Amino acid sequence: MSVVTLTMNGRLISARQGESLLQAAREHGIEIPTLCHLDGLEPLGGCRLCLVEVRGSPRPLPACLTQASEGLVVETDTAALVEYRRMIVELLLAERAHTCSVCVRNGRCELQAMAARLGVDHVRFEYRYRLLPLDASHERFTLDHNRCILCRRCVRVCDAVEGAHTWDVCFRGINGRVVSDLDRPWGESTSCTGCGKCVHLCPTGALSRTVDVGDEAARERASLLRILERRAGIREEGA
Amino acid sequence: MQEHRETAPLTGDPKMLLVDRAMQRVQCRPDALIEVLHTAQEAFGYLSRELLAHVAAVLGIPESGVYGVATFYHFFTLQPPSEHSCVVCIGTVCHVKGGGELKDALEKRFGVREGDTGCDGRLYLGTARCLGMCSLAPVMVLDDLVYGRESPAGSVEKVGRALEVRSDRNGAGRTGRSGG
Amino acid sequence: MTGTELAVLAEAEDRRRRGGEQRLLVCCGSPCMAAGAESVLSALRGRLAASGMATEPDLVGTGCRGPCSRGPLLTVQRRDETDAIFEHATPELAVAVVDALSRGADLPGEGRLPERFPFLTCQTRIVLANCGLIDPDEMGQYIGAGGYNALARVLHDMSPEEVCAAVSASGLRGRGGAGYPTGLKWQLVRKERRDRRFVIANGDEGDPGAYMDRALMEADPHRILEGMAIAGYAVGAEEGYLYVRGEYPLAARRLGKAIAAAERTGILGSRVLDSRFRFRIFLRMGAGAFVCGEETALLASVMGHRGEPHSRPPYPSRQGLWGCPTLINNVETFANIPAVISMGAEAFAAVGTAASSGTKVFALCGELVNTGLIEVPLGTPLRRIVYDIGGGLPDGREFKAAQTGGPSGGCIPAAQLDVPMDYEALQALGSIMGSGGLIVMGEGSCMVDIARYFMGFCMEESCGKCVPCRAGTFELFRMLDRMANGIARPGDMEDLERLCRMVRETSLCGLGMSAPNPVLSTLRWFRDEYETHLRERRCPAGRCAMNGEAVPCPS
Amino acid sequence: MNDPPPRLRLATAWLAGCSGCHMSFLDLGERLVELFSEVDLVYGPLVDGKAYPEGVDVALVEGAVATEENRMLLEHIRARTRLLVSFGDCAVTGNVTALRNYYPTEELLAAVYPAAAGCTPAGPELPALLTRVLPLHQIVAVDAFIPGCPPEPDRIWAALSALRHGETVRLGEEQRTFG
Repeated sequence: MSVVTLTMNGRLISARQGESLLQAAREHGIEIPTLCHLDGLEPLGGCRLCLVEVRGSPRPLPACLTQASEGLVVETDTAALVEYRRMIVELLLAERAHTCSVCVRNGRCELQAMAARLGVDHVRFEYRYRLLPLDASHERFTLDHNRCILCRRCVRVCDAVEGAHTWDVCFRGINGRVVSDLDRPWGESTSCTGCGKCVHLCPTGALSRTVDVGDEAARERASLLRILERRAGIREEGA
Repeated sequence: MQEHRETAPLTGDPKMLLVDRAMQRVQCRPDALIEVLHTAQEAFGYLSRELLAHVAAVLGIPESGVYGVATFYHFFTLQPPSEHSCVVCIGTVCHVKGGGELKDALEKRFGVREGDTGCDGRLYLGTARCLGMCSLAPVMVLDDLVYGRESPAGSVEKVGRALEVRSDRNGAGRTGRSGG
Repeated sequence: MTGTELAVLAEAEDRRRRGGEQRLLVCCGSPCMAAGAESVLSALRGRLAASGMATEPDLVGTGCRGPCSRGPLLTVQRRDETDAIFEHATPELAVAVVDALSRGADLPGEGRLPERFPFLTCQTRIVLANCGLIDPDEMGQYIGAGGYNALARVLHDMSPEEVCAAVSASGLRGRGGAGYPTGLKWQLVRKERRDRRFVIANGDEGDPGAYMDRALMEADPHRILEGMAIAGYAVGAEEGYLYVRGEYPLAARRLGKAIAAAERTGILGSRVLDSRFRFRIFLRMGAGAFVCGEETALLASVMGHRGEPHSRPPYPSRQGLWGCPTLINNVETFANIPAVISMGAEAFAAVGTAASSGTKVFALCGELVNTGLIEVPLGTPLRRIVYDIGGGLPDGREFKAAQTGGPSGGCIPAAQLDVPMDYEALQALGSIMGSGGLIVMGEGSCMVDIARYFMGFCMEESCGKCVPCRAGTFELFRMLDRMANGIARPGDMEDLERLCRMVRETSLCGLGMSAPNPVLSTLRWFRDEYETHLRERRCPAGRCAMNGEAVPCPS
Repeated sequence: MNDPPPRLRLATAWLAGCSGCHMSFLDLGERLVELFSEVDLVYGPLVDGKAYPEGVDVALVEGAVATEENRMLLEHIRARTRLLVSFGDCAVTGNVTALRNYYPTEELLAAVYPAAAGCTPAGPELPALLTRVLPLHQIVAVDAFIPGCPPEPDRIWAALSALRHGETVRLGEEQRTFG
């Protein structure tokens, strides 16, 4: 496998040909924020938090979808990028009802942590205040659309890893939401295997276990992440 | 079993033949989903869950994928068409000339929200961004007939009159949609 | 069909046309149809049948003739005489015309467009050469007008490389809006090492107030097919997809007929014009999604998915339909191709300006005396379009701004009326050429209202895949809505500009990237109008209601 | 000898919230002794005093703005205070208090109070509800934010320490989470 050298934040770093800037950065201890990406899932480029500046490109590029190549000059934390990321997280917080104090994921939520990390201590936009349904029809899991950021991790893991494709996105734009089957209640889905992969990967409180099973859930999640890691390896070799 | 039950009521429907034929014509290729949905909606007037389930099964597409496509495009509707349909234009010119007031008056009088069906499902009230009839602003299209330079009171009266008559959709001599 | 047969057919058609003394053309473009062209056509047909003329004139239902605000249009062509064009034609007029022709009398004088009507005479028609002059459903008429000659020439006399080179040399640029050099795009697809390649014609025109592509597809469908076939030959593709906007059923019907006719006669199919080139075209209907005009979203839609774009690179020229190299051009771009070949690259490049060669079709709308479809050389000054062709604003009203590029474009103020309409000049003014919508506005138009209108459009059309476009356009719309309702907060101007920059820089596809353009461009030229809305709670143009509640009610 | 520096005038206020932020403030414990060795608490639910005084240096305002009275008090505070701090999630985001924004006010009143007519509290002595509950910064300019439901004492201490020394409040990553 050929190795390329590029410059990131003024540092010369090496990366494998074909790997993403996001991975290359991570391997060198440079954390680029993201809410939609997970190694092992098809990159989406939807949350736009991982945008980086690449010399020669007229606009920032998503690190999850940009391949490392020889001689790239990349900046991951310019003032402009920091401000864009802040605004993106603020837009997400204003879009749906992310009231952390009454959320099942309070304290373990990726959106909450991202807001703190990016210095979002208040939201400059008006909150939208639109109540969305909550689907508690599944015997073990709950889907609360009010907490969803449409990162589509659930859609991707269900399709590519579990092979069930229970989830997809319906409608569009600001009205988009995830949907199971033909918008049947989740509990009545004919395609769902009940594997819970979507729940493990949900960054927020949108998908949750109705009953907390503590250690068991942690073990399951760790094992799923190992599967994804192997998948990422296979994808990369294939690239 | 479940899927069988859902598709069963449709298999005897002659309209379903049109859809099945459309799917055969494209050798059940999943990439022809949008064409198939066009045919299905033309045949049935709307896309019911049963219809979508059947299309998903035949084309081999996950149901959520079919639902995602059917709801993405404006042309497809998942609701049965109501007896009367009233579309108020809110394009730039109509907006300025009071299209919004027409809509508000109709919403208030008939207890139906824009984009929804009311009056026991007999009236659909919609808006359009521009019907291309700006010289007639504000424009209302009631059951495919265009009414230009409409007032809130006039629109309420016309819709009210339409609702009084329990029209037989097929029997009514309807003129073609003008403009648009 | 061989090239020779094509020539024979063309000659026969030409002879037939010459043989007839007169032709009667009724414009059957969508606006004229809405205005009653159908009844004019049937009145003509009935009267002609009853008249018993020795040589009955050719009666042709054509595509768009151009001056749509004057429709329905009836054109009388007589040998050795200039065309007589009747505006707002009626069945009564049709009867009078036929009677005059059968008696050899003078045509009615009433209701005729002036003989040298600047709206028509100030144009340079290359793409629209046949529009309004032939029956789009009759392939023979297209061939009679020289159609498919370019394809025949390309197949028999030119190598694919030579075709690409000719398109490059012509300086033709994409007519969909961005103005990417067409020849370069073709070469990119050509040099990909893959067996299977595709050609897609983008007919998903969606800007409100723009209908160039519809008119073209309705009026001269074969020209687009010819352009696609030439492109297929040049880039090495055997399959083409023609994606038509769902709102254009008439265009789709005519294109479908055209494809069938071309396949029947061997102009398309496994041996195109008896050569070894194989090319088929498939029609795909959109279903109402503006974002599908974006090329990667278009790809998704052609493959039957939600019309969601994906990040570029990889560009479609490398990974398009089913992962194969794919050439995507606008239908107007394809319609230019036969002209590039038949005029020759050099002659084509001589039209327009050095950097923007050829012509551009515009849908001229708004507050003008004459509105409709026009084609002018690129680089034509806006003033000439507004005042010479459009006849200026009615009732001597003042020109305030021209909007180009629809929801992705911007407004050009009166001070810039002399701007040459080419890609770079418009971009320098903060607008874009776009697909060709050109809306002229007078003093009564409010720029905040216009910005809000287009932002609302983008918000409704955003696919929702990326956050900046999904939530950003929604937030921008709310800010503009507050301004228009007189309840904006003091910081809203700064927030508006900051968010505009963010959405422009971070969105995934062209829709989001360009959604802030109408705001930024109106802010640039009409900042004082925003200030007045904000600080004085007043709309200078008197359009905005300014009646919002201080604390918006939850809906 | 120089005059001792003037003592910092601190106020706290309680709008629409549960008073949990004030409880958390009291949980500063012994640090309160240190605080009040150089700071005067001039207004708030923790001290006696009816009117909000002039010339306040720092005000910690808990709770969202839900009523006309909340709004008037907030504007009153803003006009008399140098540094206004949104204190806790309700003040910063609207939080639980703002959950009513998802429903029409009348429906909520009818659901919460007995459904029988006349039982919904009303009268001139009751402050009118705003149609929407809003965070402070959507009504007045806010100088610093202390998120948290409630903010832990350490956060409050970090913020107060900065304010006491005339510095900008910069909470660390762990100290600025919502919830």
